[in-house]
Amino acid sequence: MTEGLAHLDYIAVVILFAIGLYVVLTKQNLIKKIIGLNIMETAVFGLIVTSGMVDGGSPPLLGQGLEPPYASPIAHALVLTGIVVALSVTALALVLILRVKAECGSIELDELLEPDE
Amino acid sequence: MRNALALLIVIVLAGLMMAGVSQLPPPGSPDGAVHRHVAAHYIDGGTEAGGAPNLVTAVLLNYRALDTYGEVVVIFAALVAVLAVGLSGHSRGPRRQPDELPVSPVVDRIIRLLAPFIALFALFMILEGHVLPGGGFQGGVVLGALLILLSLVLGPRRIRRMLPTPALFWTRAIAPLVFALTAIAGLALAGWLFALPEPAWLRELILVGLELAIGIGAALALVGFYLSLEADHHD
Amino acid sequence: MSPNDVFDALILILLITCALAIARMKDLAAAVILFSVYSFALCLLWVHRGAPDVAMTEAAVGAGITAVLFFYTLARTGRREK
Amino acid sequence: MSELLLTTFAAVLIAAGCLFFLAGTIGLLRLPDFYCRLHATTKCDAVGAVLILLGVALIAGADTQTVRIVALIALIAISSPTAGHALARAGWHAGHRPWTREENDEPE
Repeated sequence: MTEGLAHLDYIAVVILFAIGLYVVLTKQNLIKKIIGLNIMETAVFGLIVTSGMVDGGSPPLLGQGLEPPYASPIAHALVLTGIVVALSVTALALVLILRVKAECGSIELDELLEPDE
Repeated sequence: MRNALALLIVIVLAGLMMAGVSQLPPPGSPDGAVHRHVAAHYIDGGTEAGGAPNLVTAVLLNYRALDTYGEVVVIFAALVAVLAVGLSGHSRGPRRQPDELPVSPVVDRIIRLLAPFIALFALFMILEGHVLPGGGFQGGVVLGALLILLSLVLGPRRIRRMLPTPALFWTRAIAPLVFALTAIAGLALAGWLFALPEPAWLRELILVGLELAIGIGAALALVGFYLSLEADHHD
Repeated sequence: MSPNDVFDALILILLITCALAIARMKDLAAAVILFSVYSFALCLLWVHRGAPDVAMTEAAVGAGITAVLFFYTLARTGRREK
Repeated sequence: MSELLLTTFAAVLIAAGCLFFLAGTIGLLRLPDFYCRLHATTKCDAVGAVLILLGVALIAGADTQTVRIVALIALIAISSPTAGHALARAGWHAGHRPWTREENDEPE
Protein backbone atom coordinates (compact mmCIF):
# COMPACT_ATOMS: atom_id res chain seq x y z
CA MET A 1 0.00 0.00 0.00
CA THR A 2 1.15 3.54 -0.62
CA GLU A 3 2.19 5.52 2.41
CA GLY A 4 -0.83 7.75 3.02
CA LEU A 5 -3.26 4.91 2.54
CA ALA A 6 -1.42 2.44 4.70
CA HIS A 7 -3.92 2.56 7.53
CA LEU A 8 -6.99 2.94 5.34
CA ASP A 9 -8.35 -0.44 6.38
CA TYR A 10 -8.02 0.28 10.07
CA ILE A 11 -9.63 3.68 9.68
CA ALA A 12 -12.57 2.17 7.81
CA VAL A 13 -12.96 -0.44 10.52
CA VAL A 14 -13.01 2.22 13.23
CA ILE A 15 -15.64 4.18 11.30
CA LEU A 16 -17.80 1.07 10.95
CA PHE A 17 -17.46 0.38 14.67
CA ALA A 18 -18.46 3.95 15.47
CA ILE A 19 -21.53 3.74 13.23
CA GLY A 20 -22.57 0.50 14.89
CA LEU A 21 -22.07 1.97 18.35
CA TYR A 22 -24.08 5.05 17.42
CA VAL A 23 -26.96 2.86 16.24
CA VAL A 24 -26.87 0.85 19.44
CA LEU A 25 -26.81 3.97 21.62
CA THR A 26 -29.41 6.14 19.95
CA LYS A 27 -32.02 3.94 18.27
CA GLN A 28 -34.98 3.02 20.41
CA ASN A 29 -36.09 0.02 18.38
CA LEU A 30 -34.62 -3.16 19.83
CA ILE A 31 -34.24 -4.90 16.48
CA LYS A 32 -32.37 -1.88 15.16
CA LYS A 33 -30.09 -2.11 18.16
CA ILE A 34 -29.33 -5.74 17.33
CA ILE A 35 -28.48 -4.79 13.74
CA GLY A 36 -26.14 -2.12 15.13
CA LEU A 37 -24.56 -4.71 17.38
CA ASN A 38 -23.98 -6.91 14.33
CA ILE A 39 -22.26 -4.05 12.54
CA MET A 40 -19.98 -3.56 15.54
CA GLU A 41 -19.17 -7.26 15.60
CA THR A 42 -18.32 -7.39 11.91
CA ALA A 43 -16.13 -4.32 12.34
CA VAL A 44 -14.12 -6.14 14.99
CA PHE A 45 -13.87 -9.21 12.75
CA GLY A 46 -12.66 -6.93 9.98
CA LEU A 47 -9.95 -5.57 12.26
CA ILE A 48 -8.73 -9.04 13.19
CA VAL A 49 -8.72 -10.44 9.64
CA THR A 50 -7.02 -7.30 8.33
CA SER A 51 -4.28 -7.51 10.93
CA GLY A 52 -3.75 -11.16 9.97
CA MET A 53 -3.11 -10.25 6.34
CA VAL A 54 0.35 -10.24 4.80
CA ASP A 55 1.14 -8.29 1.64
CA GLY A 56 1.16 -10.77 -1.23
CA GLY A 57 0.19 -13.53 1.18
CA SER A 58 -1.84 -16.59 0.29
CA PRO A 59 -4.51 -18.42 2.29
CA PRO A 60 -2.95 -20.61 5.00
CA LEU A 61 -3.33 -23.90 3.13
CA LEU A 62 -0.34 -26.19 2.96
CA GLY A 63 0.11 -28.68 0.17
CA GLN A 64 -2.03 -26.84 -2.37
CA GLY A 65 0.84 -25.33 -4.31
CA LEU A 66 0.38 -21.96 -2.60
CA GLU A 67 3.53 -20.00 -1.86
CA PRO A 68 4.42 -18.52 1.52
CA PRO A 69 4.04 -16.02 3.10
CA TYR A 70 0.75 -17.22 4.48
CA ALA A 71 -1.85 -15.06 6.16
CA SER A 72 -2.03 -15.69 9.89
CA PRO A 73 -4.26 -18.72 10.54
CA ILE A 74 -4.89 -17.65 14.13
CA ALA A 75 -6.75 -14.55 13.05
CA HIS A 76 -8.93 -16.61 10.74
CA ALA A 77 -9.69 -19.24 13.35
CA LEU A 78 -10.60 -16.53 15.88
CA VAL A 79 -12.95 -14.79 13.47
CA LEU A 80 -14.51 -18.09 12.47
CA THR A 81 -15.45 -18.84 16.05
CA GLY A 82 -16.50 -15.21 16.46
CA ILE A 83 -18.94 -15.30 13.56
CA VAL A 84 -20.71 -18.39 14.83
CA VAL A 85 -20.91 -17.03 18.39
CA ALA A 86 -22.22 -13.73 17.02
CA LEU A 87 -24.96 -15.63 15.25
CA SER A 88 -25.87 -17.42 18.47
CA VAL A 89 -26.01 -14.10 20.31
CA THR A 90 -28.20 -12.60 17.60
CA ALA A 91 -30.59 -15.54 17.68
CA LEU A 92 -30.88 -15.40 21.45
CA ALA A 93 -31.48 -11.65 21.36
CA LEU A 94 -34.16 -12.03 18.71
CA VAL A 95 -35.96 -14.68 20.73
CA LEU A 96 -35.80 -12.40 23.77
CA ILE A 97 -37.22 -9.56 21.69
CA LEU A 98 -40.11 -11.78 20.59
CA ARG A 99 -40.71 -12.57 24.25
CA VAL A 100 -40.66 -8.88 25.17
CA LYS A 101 -43.11 -8.19 22.36
CA ALA A 102 -45.42 -10.95 23.59
CA GLU A 103 -45.28 -9.81 27.24
CA CYS A 104 -45.24 -6.02 26.86
CA GLY A 105 -46.68 -5.40 23.42
CA SER A 106 -43.91 -3.17 22.17
CA ILE A 107 -40.26 -3.32 21.21
CA GLU A 108 -39.55 0.40 21.37
CA LEU A 109 -37.31 1.02 24.32
CA ASP A 110 -38.80 4.43 25.24
CA GLU A 111 -42.31 2.96 25.32
CA LEU A 112 -41.12 0.04 27.43
CA LEU A 113 -39.43 2.35 29.93
CA GLU A 114 -42.47 4.58 30.46
CA PRO A 115 -43.89 3.91 33.93
CA ASP A 116 -47.27 2.28 33.83
CA GLU A 117 -50.12 4.17 35.38
CA MET B 1 -30.14 16.12 23.36
CA ARG B 2 -29.46 12.52 24.23
CA ASN B 3 -28.59 11.81 20.61
CA ALA B 4 -26.09 14.66 20.60
CA LEU B 5 -24.51 13.28 23.77
CA ALA B 6 -24.32 9.82 22.20
CA LEU B 7 -22.76 11.30 19.07
CA LEU B 8 -20.20 13.10 21.20
CA ILE B 9 -19.31 9.90 23.04
CA VAL B 10 -19.02 7.98 19.80
CA ILE B 11 -16.80 10.64 18.22
CA VAL B 12 -14.52 10.79 21.24
CA LEU B 13 -14.26 7.02 21.33
CA ALA B 14 -13.62 6.81 17.59
CA GLY B 15 -10.89 9.44 17.95
CA LEU B 16 -9.23 7.43 20.69
CA MET B 17 -9.46 4.28 18.59
CA MET B 18 -8.00 6.09 15.58
CA ALA B 19 -5.09 7.20 17.71
CA GLY B 20 -4.54 3.65 18.91
CA VAL B 21 -4.88 2.13 15.46
CA SER B 22 -2.41 4.56 13.92
CA GLN B 23 0.26 3.18 16.26
CA LEU B 24 -0.15 -0.30 14.78
CA PRO B 25 2.11 -1.41 11.97
CA PRO B 26 0.26 -0.93 8.68
CA PRO B 27 -1.88 -3.93 7.69
CA GLY B 28 -0.01 -6.39 5.53
CA SER B 29 3.42 -5.68 6.97
CA PRO B 30 5.00 -8.95 8.08
CA ASP B 31 6.16 -7.55 11.43
CA GLY B 32 2.67 -7.13 12.85
CA ALA B 33 2.15 -8.69 16.25
CA VAL B 34 -0.08 -11.35 14.74
CA HIS B 35 2.68 -12.75 12.58
CA ARG B 36 5.58 -12.78 14.99
CA HIS B 37 4.73 -15.09 17.85
CA VAL B 38 2.80 -18.34 17.70
CA ALA B 39 1.52 -17.89 14.15
CA ALA B 40 5.01 -18.28 12.71
CA HIS B 41 5.47 -21.36 14.84
CA TYR B 42 2.17 -22.83 13.63
CA ILE B 43 3.07 -22.23 10.02
CA ASP B 44 6.57 -23.69 10.45
CA GLY B 45 5.18 -26.70 12.25
CA GLY B 46 3.39 -27.61 9.05
CA THR B 47 1.17 -30.59 8.53
CA GLU B 48 3.17 -32.88 10.83
CA ALA B 49 2.63 -30.97 14.06
CA GLY B 50 -0.72 -29.45 13.16
CA GLY B 51 -2.38 -32.61 11.93
CA ALA B 52 -4.06 -30.82 9.01
CA PRO B 53 -2.76 -29.04 5.91
CA ASN B 54 -5.43 -26.38 6.29
CA LEU B 55 -3.82 -24.34 9.02
CA VAL B 56 -7.09 -22.76 10.10
CA THR B 57 -8.43 -26.22 10.85
CA ALA B 58 -5.15 -27.12 12.52
CA VAL B 59 -5.47 -24.11 14.83
CA LEU B 60 -9.13 -24.79 15.53
CA LEU B 61 -8.94 -28.50 16.19
CA ASN B 62 -5.41 -29.06 17.42
CA TYR B 63 -3.48 -26.06 18.70
CA ARG B 64 -6.52 -24.26 20.12
CA ALA B 65 -8.88 -27.19 20.58
CA LEU B 66 -9.75 -26.10 24.10
CA ASP B 67 -10.96 -22.73 22.78
CA THR B 68 -13.05 -24.47 20.16
CA TYR B 69 -14.50 -26.69 22.86
CA GLY B 70 -15.54 -23.55 24.70
CA GLU B 71 -17.12 -22.15 21.59
CA VAL B 72 -19.03 -25.34 20.89
CA VAL B 73 -20.36 -25.19 24.44
CA VAL B 74 -21.35 -21.55 23.91
CA ILE B 75 -23.35 -22.45 20.81
CA PHE B 76 -25.01 -25.32 22.64
CA ALA B 77 -25.81 -23.05 25.58
CA ALA B 78 -27.30 -20.48 23.21
CA LEU B 79 -29.45 -23.19 21.65
CA VAL B 80 -30.65 -24.31 25.07
CA ALA B 81 -31.40 -20.73 26.05
CA VAL B 82 -33.28 -20.07 22.82
CA LEU B 83 -35.34 -23.20 23.27
CA ALA B 84 -36.06 -22.27 26.88
CA VAL B 85 -36.96 -18.62 26.28
CA GLY B 86 -38.75 -19.31 22.99
CA LEU B 87 -42.44 -18.76 22.82
CA SER B 88 -43.33 -22.42 22.67
CA GLY B 89 -46.35 -23.25 24.80
CA HIS B 90 -46.82 -19.63 25.81
CA SER B 91 -49.30 -16.96 25.00
CA ARG B 92 -47.94 -15.61 21.80
CA GLY B 93 -48.28 -12.19 20.39
CA PRO B 94 -50.60 -12.05 17.44
CA ARG B 95 -48.57 -13.15 14.51
CA ARG B 96 -49.33 -11.11 11.47
CA GLN B 97 -50.03 -14.12 9.35
CA PRO B 98 -49.82 -13.22 5.67
CA ASP B 99 -52.59 -15.03 3.86
CA GLU B 100 -50.90 -18.22 2.85
CA LEU B 101 -49.04 -17.92 -0.43
CA PRO B 102 -48.70 -21.41 -1.91
CA VAL B 103 -45.15 -22.24 -2.94
CA SER B 104 -44.56 -21.64 -6.60
CA PRO B 105 -44.11 -24.93 -8.48
CA VAL B 106 -41.01 -23.53 -10.17
CA VAL B 107 -39.30 -22.72 -6.90
CA ASP B 108 -40.41 -26.00 -5.38
CA ARG B 109 -39.00 -28.05 -8.26
CA ILE B 110 -35.71 -26.16 -8.43
CA ILE B 111 -35.10 -26.40 -4.69
CA ARG B 112 -35.83 -30.11 -4.75
CA LEU B 113 -33.43 -30.41 -7.68
CA LEU B 114 -30.65 -28.42 -6.03
CA ALA B 115 -30.98 -29.69 -2.45
CA PRO B 116 -28.94 -32.88 -2.92
CA PHE B 117 -26.13 -30.88 -4.49
CA ILE B 118 -26.10 -28.38 -1.64
CA ALA B 119 -26.08 -31.23 0.86
CA LEU B 120 -23.22 -32.86 -1.03
CA PHE B 121 -21.28 -29.62 -0.98
CA ALA B 122 -21.83 -29.19 2.74
CA LEU B 123 -20.66 -32.73 3.39
CA PHE B 124 -17.64 -32.15 1.17
CA MET B 125 -16.77 -29.02 3.12
CA ILE B 126 -17.01 -30.89 6.41
CA LEU B 127 -15.08 -33.98 5.33
CA GLU B 128 -12.38 -32.20 3.34
CA GLY B 129 -12.13 -29.34 5.80
CA HIS B 130 -8.72 -30.34 7.03
CA VAL B 131 -7.25 -30.15 3.52
CA LEU B 132 -9.17 -27.50 1.60
CA PRO B 133 -10.85 -24.31 2.79
CA GLY B 134 -13.88 -25.37 4.76
CA GLY B 135 -14.43 -27.35 7.88
CA GLY B 136 -16.94 -28.15 10.52
CA PHE B 137 -18.38 -24.69 11.09
CA GLN B 138 -18.49 -23.72 7.43
CA GLY B 139 -20.04 -26.98 6.29
CA GLY B 140 -22.42 -27.05 9.23
CA VAL B 141 -23.59 -23.54 8.46
CA VAL B 142 -24.23 -24.49 4.83
CA LEU B 143 -26.10 -27.60 5.97
CA GLY B 144 -28.19 -25.52 8.38
CA ALA B 145 -28.92 -23.01 5.63
CA LEU B 146 -30.05 -25.87 3.41
CA LEU B 147 -32.42 -27.18 6.07
CA ILE B 148 -33.82 -23.69 6.61
CA LEU B 149 -34.25 -23.25 2.86
CA LEU B 150 -36.05 -26.57 2.62
CA SER B 151 -38.36 -25.68 5.45
CA LEU B 152 -39.11 -22.33 3.81
CA VAL B 153 -40.15 -24.18 0.67
CA LEU B 154 -41.66 -27.42 1.94
CA GLY B 155 -43.07 -26.03 5.16
CA PRO B 156 -41.61 -26.36 8.67
CA ARG B 157 -43.71 -29.38 9.45
CA ARG B 158 -41.82 -31.52 6.94
CA ILE B 159 -38.53 -30.52 8.51
CA ARG B 160 -39.83 -31.35 11.98
CA ARG B 161 -40.80 -34.76 10.70
CA MET B 162 -37.36 -35.18 9.17
CA LEU B 163 -35.78 -34.38 12.55
CA PRO B 164 -37.72 -36.43 15.09
CA THR B 165 -37.54 -35.07 18.60
CA PRO B 166 -36.07 -38.02 20.57
CA ALA B 167 -33.14 -38.32 18.18
CA LEU B 168 -32.66 -34.55 18.24
CA PHE B 169 -32.36 -34.57 22.01
CA TRP B 170 -28.94 -36.22 21.93
CA THR B 171 -27.84 -35.13 18.47
CA ARG B 172 -28.06 -31.47 19.43
CA ALA B 173 -25.48 -32.08 22.11
CA ILE B 174 -23.22 -34.11 19.84
CA ALA B 175 -20.54 -31.45 19.42
CA PRO B 176 -19.76 -30.89 23.14
CA LEU B 177 -20.01 -34.63 23.79
CA VAL B 178 -17.60 -35.63 21.04
CA PHE B 179 -15.20 -32.86 22.05
CA ALA B 180 -15.20 -34.00 25.65
CA LEU B 181 -14.60 -37.58 24.54
CA THR B 182 -11.69 -36.51 22.35
CA ALA B 183 -10.17 -34.48 25.14
CA ILE B 184 -10.29 -37.44 27.51
CA ALA B 185 -9.03 -39.83 24.83
CA GLY B 186 -6.09 -37.52 24.18
CA LEU B 187 -5.33 -37.39 27.88
CA ALA B 188 -5.42 -41.18 28.11
CA LEU B 189 -3.47 -41.95 24.95
CA ALA B 190 -0.84 -39.24 24.77
CA GLY B 191 -0.84 -37.46 28.08
CA TRP B 192 -2.51 -34.13 27.51
CA LEU B 193 -5.97 -32.88 26.65
CA PHE B 194 -6.83 -32.97 22.94
CA ALA B 195 -3.56 -34.68 22.07
CA LEU B 196 -3.76 -36.37 18.70
CA PRO B 197 -2.39 -39.92 18.98
CA GLU B 198 0.37 -41.08 16.71
CA PRO B 199 -0.65 -43.15 13.71
CA ALA B 200 -1.58 -40.78 10.93
CA TRP B 201 -4.81 -42.52 10.00
CA LEU B 202 -6.06 -42.31 13.59
CA ARG B 203 -5.31 -38.59 13.71
CA GLU B 204 -7.17 -38.01 10.52
CA LEU B 205 -10.07 -40.12 11.75
CA ILE B 206 -10.26 -38.07 14.94
CA LEU B 207 -10.08 -34.79 13.03
CA VAL B 208 -12.85 -35.86 10.65
CA GLY B 209 -14.92 -37.04 13.59
CA LEU B 210 -14.52 -33.69 15.32
CA GLU B 211 -15.42 -31.84 12.11
CA LEU B 212 -18.52 -33.98 11.63
CA ALA B 213 -19.59 -33.37 15.21
CA ILE B 214 -19.07 -29.61 14.87
CA GLY B 215 -20.89 -29.58 11.54
CA ILE B 216 -23.92 -31.52 12.73
CA GLY B 217 -24.04 -29.53 15.96
CA ALA B 218 -23.86 -26.19 14.17
CA ALA B 219 -26.48 -27.19 11.60
CA LEU B 220 -28.89 -28.37 14.28
CA ALA B 221 -28.29 -25.25 16.36
CA LEU B 222 -29.16 -23.07 13.36
CA VAL B 223 -32.28 -25.08 12.64
CA GLY B 224 -33.20 -24.84 16.32
CA PHE B 225 -32.83 -21.04 16.26
CA TYR B 226 -34.90 -20.87 13.10
CA LEU B 227 -37.66 -23.15 14.31
CA SER B 228 -38.07 -21.39 17.63
CA LEU B 229 -38.30 -17.99 15.93
CA GLU B 230 -40.70 -19.35 13.37
CA ALA B 231 -42.64 -21.45 15.88
CA ASP B 232 -46.34 -21.22 15.65
CA HIS B 233 -47.05 -24.80 16.53
CA HIS B 234 -44.03 -25.87 18.45
CA ASP B 235 -44.42 -29.27 20.00
CA MET C 1 -1.94 2.90 -6.27
CA SER C 2 -2.31 -0.61 -7.56
CA PRO C 3 -5.62 -2.05 -8.84
CA ASN C 4 -5.75 -4.11 -5.66
CA ASP C 5 -5.78 -0.96 -3.54
CA VAL C 6 -8.53 0.55 -5.68
CA PHE C 7 -10.60 -2.60 -5.22
CA ASP C 8 -10.05 -2.51 -1.46
CA ALA C 9 -10.94 1.15 -1.23
CA LEU C 10 -14.13 0.68 -3.27
CA ILE C 11 -15.28 -2.15 -1.02
CA LEU C 12 -14.50 -0.15 2.10
CA ILE C 13 -16.54 2.77 0.74
CA LEU C 14 -19.40 0.38 -0.04
CA LEU C 15 -19.22 -0.98 3.51
CA ILE C 16 -19.36 2.45 5.12
CA THR C 17 -22.18 3.56 2.81
CA CYS C 18 -24.18 0.45 3.71
CA ALA C 19 -23.60 0.99 7.42
CA LEU C 20 -24.71 4.64 7.20
CA ALA C 21 -27.80 3.64 5.21
CA ILE C 22 -28.64 1.00 7.82
CA ALA C 23 -28.33 3.64 10.54
CA ARG C 24 -30.70 6.01 8.74
CA MET C 25 -33.23 3.45 7.51
CA LYS C 26 -36.66 3.54 9.15
CA ASP C 27 -37.86 0.45 7.31
CA LEU C 28 -36.36 -2.43 9.27
CA ALA C 29 -36.83 -4.98 6.47
CA ALA C 30 -34.79 -2.75 4.18
CA ALA C 31 -32.17 -2.41 6.90
CA VAL C 32 -31.89 -6.19 7.15
CA ILE C 33 -31.50 -6.50 3.38
CA LEU C 34 -28.81 -3.82 3.50
CA PHE C 35 -27.09 -5.81 6.21
CA SER C 36 -27.01 -8.75 3.80
CA VAL C 37 -25.39 -6.54 1.17
CA TYR C 38 -22.90 -5.38 3.79
CA SER C 39 -22.04 -8.97 4.68
CA PHE C 40 -21.45 -9.91 1.05
CA ALA C 41 -19.15 -6.93 0.55
CA LEU C 42 -17.26 -7.94 3.66
CA CYS C 43 -16.87 -11.48 2.44
CA LEU C 44 -15.52 -10.23 -0.89
CA LEU C 45 -12.95 -8.26 1.08
CA TRP C 46 -11.98 -11.33 3.07
CA VAL C 47 -11.44 -13.51 0.02
CA HIS C 48 -9.13 -10.74 -1.09
CA ARG C 49 -7.34 -10.88 2.25
CA GLY C 50 -6.57 -14.59 1.88
CA ALA C 51 -9.25 -15.79 4.29
CA PRO C 52 -11.53 -18.08 2.24
CA ASP C 53 -12.66 -20.03 5.31
CA VAL C 54 -13.94 -16.91 6.99
CA ALA C 55 -15.50 -15.61 3.79
CA MET C 56 -17.51 -18.80 3.32
CA THR C 57 -18.86 -18.67 6.84
CA GLU C 58 -19.70 -14.99 6.59
CA ALA C 59 -21.53 -15.51 3.28
CA ALA C 60 -23.70 -18.25 4.74
CA VAL C 61 -24.19 -16.74 8.21
CA GLY C 62 -24.18 -12.98 7.72
CA ALA C 63 -25.96 -12.79 4.41
CA GLY C 64 -28.17 -15.82 4.65
CA ILE C 65 -29.18 -17.10 8.03
CA THR C 66 -29.06 -13.84 9.98
CA ALA C 67 -31.41 -12.28 7.45
CA VAL C 68 -33.86 -15.18 7.72
CA LEU C 69 -33.88 -14.97 11.52
CA PHE C 70 -34.43 -11.20 11.39
CA PHE C 71 -37.26 -11.55 8.91
CA TYR C 72 -39.10 -14.04 11.07
CA THR C 73 -38.81 -11.68 14.00
CA LEU C 74 -40.00 -8.77 11.88
CA ALA C 75 -43.01 -10.81 10.76
CA ARG C 76 -44.21 -10.73 14.35
CA THR C 77 -43.03 -7.33 15.54
CA GLY C 78 -43.77 -5.17 12.53
CA ARG C 79 -41.30 -3.78 10.05
CA ARG C 80 -41.47 -0.06 10.78
CA GLU C 81 -39.32 1.65 13.33
CA LYS C 82 -41.04 4.44 15.19
CA MET D 1 -1.25 -18.08 -32.26
CA SER D 2 -4.14 -20.12 -30.95
CA GLU D 3 -3.08 -19.00 -27.47
CA LEU D 4 -3.59 -15.38 -28.49
CA LEU D 5 -6.89 -16.19 -30.14
CA LEU D 6 -8.11 -17.96 -27.02
CA THR D 7 -7.11 -15.09 -24.75
CA THR D 8 -8.75 -12.55 -27.02
CA PHE D 9 -11.94 -14.56 -27.12
CA ALA D 10 -11.91 -14.87 -23.33
CA ALA D 11 -11.36 -11.13 -22.97
CA VAL D 12 -14.28 -10.43 -25.30
CA LEU D 13 -16.52 -12.74 -23.26
CA ILE D 14 -15.52 -11.11 -19.96
CA ALA D 15 -16.02 -7.63 -21.42
CA ALA D 16 -19.46 -8.62 -22.67
CA GLY D 17 -20.29 -9.95 -19.21
CA CYS D 18 -19.20 -6.68 -17.62
CA LEU D 19 -21.36 -4.81 -20.12
CA PHE D 20 -24.36 -6.85 -19.03
CA PHE D 21 -23.62 -6.00 -15.40
CA LEU D 22 -23.31 -2.32 -16.26
CA ALA D 23 -26.62 -2.38 -18.11
CA GLY D 24 -28.27 -4.23 -15.25
CA THR D 25 -27.00 -1.77 -12.67
CA ILE D 26 -28.11 1.23 -14.73
CA GLY D 27 -31.48 -0.46 -15.07
CA LEU D 28 -31.69 -0.99 -11.34
CA LEU D 29 -31.06 2.70 -10.74
CA ARG D 30 -33.14 4.20 -13.53
CA LEU D 31 -36.18 2.02 -14.18
CA PRO D 32 -39.48 3.09 -12.65
CA ASP D 33 -40.87 0.16 -10.70
CA PHE D 34 -40.07 -3.10 -8.94
CA TYR D 35 -40.74 -5.38 -11.90
CA CYS D 36 -38.68 -3.41 -14.41
CA ARG D 37 -35.77 -3.29 -12.00
CA LEU D 38 -36.05 -7.01 -11.33
CA HIS D 39 -36.17 -7.59 -15.08
CA ALA D 40 -32.93 -5.68 -15.52
CA THR D 41 -31.01 -7.17 -12.61
CA THR D 42 -32.02 -10.80 -13.15
CA LYS D 43 -30.67 -10.65 -16.67
CA CYS D 44 -27.35 -9.21 -15.56
CA ASP D 45 -27.04 -11.87 -12.89
CA ALA D 46 -27.83 -14.74 -15.21
CA VAL D 47 -26.15 -13.74 -18.46
CA GLY D 48 -23.39 -11.47 -17.21
CA ALA D 49 -22.10 -13.88 -14.60
CA VAL D 50 -22.28 -16.82 -17.02
CA LEU D 51 -20.35 -14.90 -19.68
CA ILE D 52 -17.63 -13.87 -17.24
CA LEU D 53 -17.31 -17.42 -15.93
CA LEU D 54 -17.07 -18.75 -19.50
CA GLY D 55 -14.23 -16.34 -20.16
CA VAL D 56 -12.45 -17.41 -17.00
CA ALA D 57 -12.95 -21.07 -17.93
CA LEU D 58 -11.34 -20.43 -21.32
CA ILE D 59 -8.30 -18.88 -19.66
CA ALA D 60 -8.06 -21.71 -17.12
CA GLY D 61 -7.99 -24.26 -19.96
CA ALA D 62 -8.37 -27.99 -19.42
CA ASP D 63 -7.99 -28.18 -15.67
CA THR D 64 -9.90 -29.33 -12.61
CA GLN D 65 -10.77 -25.65 -12.10
CA THR D 66 -12.71 -25.71 -15.36
CA VAL D 67 -14.95 -28.49 -14.11
CA ARG D 68 -15.82 -26.40 -11.08
CA ILE D 69 -16.48 -23.36 -13.21
CA VAL D 70 -18.80 -25.36 -15.47
CA ALA D 71 -20.66 -26.63 -12.41
CA LEU D 72 -20.90 -23.04 -11.21
CA ILE D 73 -22.32 -21.93 -14.55
CA ALA D 74 -24.94 -24.66 -14.38
CA LEU D 75 -25.91 -23.66 -10.83
CA ILE D 76 -26.18 -19.98 -11.72
CA ALA D 77 -28.16 -20.75 -14.86
CA ILE D 78 -30.65 -22.70 -12.76
CA SER D 79 -30.86 -20.69 -9.57
CA SER D 80 -30.74 -17.08 -10.76
CA PRO D 81 -33.93 -17.19 -12.87
CA THR D 82 -35.63 -19.06 -10.04
CA ALA D 83 -34.71 -16.33 -7.60
CA GLY D 84 -36.06 -13.73 -10.03
CA HIS D 85 -39.29 -15.66 -10.37
CA ALA D 86 -39.68 -16.01 -6.59
CA LEU D 87 -39.01 -12.29 -6.08
CA ALA D 88 -41.52 -11.25 -8.72
CA ARG D 89 -44.13 -13.58 -7.23
CA ALA D 90 -43.52 -12.26 -3.74
CA GLY D 91 -43.71 -8.71 -5.02
CA TRP D 92 -47.04 -9.35 -6.72
CA HIS D 93 -48.36 -10.99 -3.58
CA ALA D 94 -47.18 -8.04 -1.48
CA GLY D 95 -49.31 -5.76 -3.61
CA HIS D 96 -46.91 -4.17 -6.06
CA ARG D 97 -48.63 -3.48 -9.34
CA PRO D 98 -46.70 -2.90 -12.56
CA TRP D 99 -46.07 0.70 -13.44
CA THR D 100 -47.91 1.95 -16.51
CA ARG D 101 -47.53 5.24 -18.32
CA GLU D 102 -51.24 6.08 -18.16
CA GLU D 103 -51.55 5.81 -14.39
CA ASN D 104 -48.36 7.53 -13.35
CA ASP D 105 -47.20 10.15 -15.78
CA GLU D 106 -44.25 11.06 -13.61
CA PRO D 107 -41.86 8.22 -12.98
CA GLU D 108 -40.58 8.44 -9.41
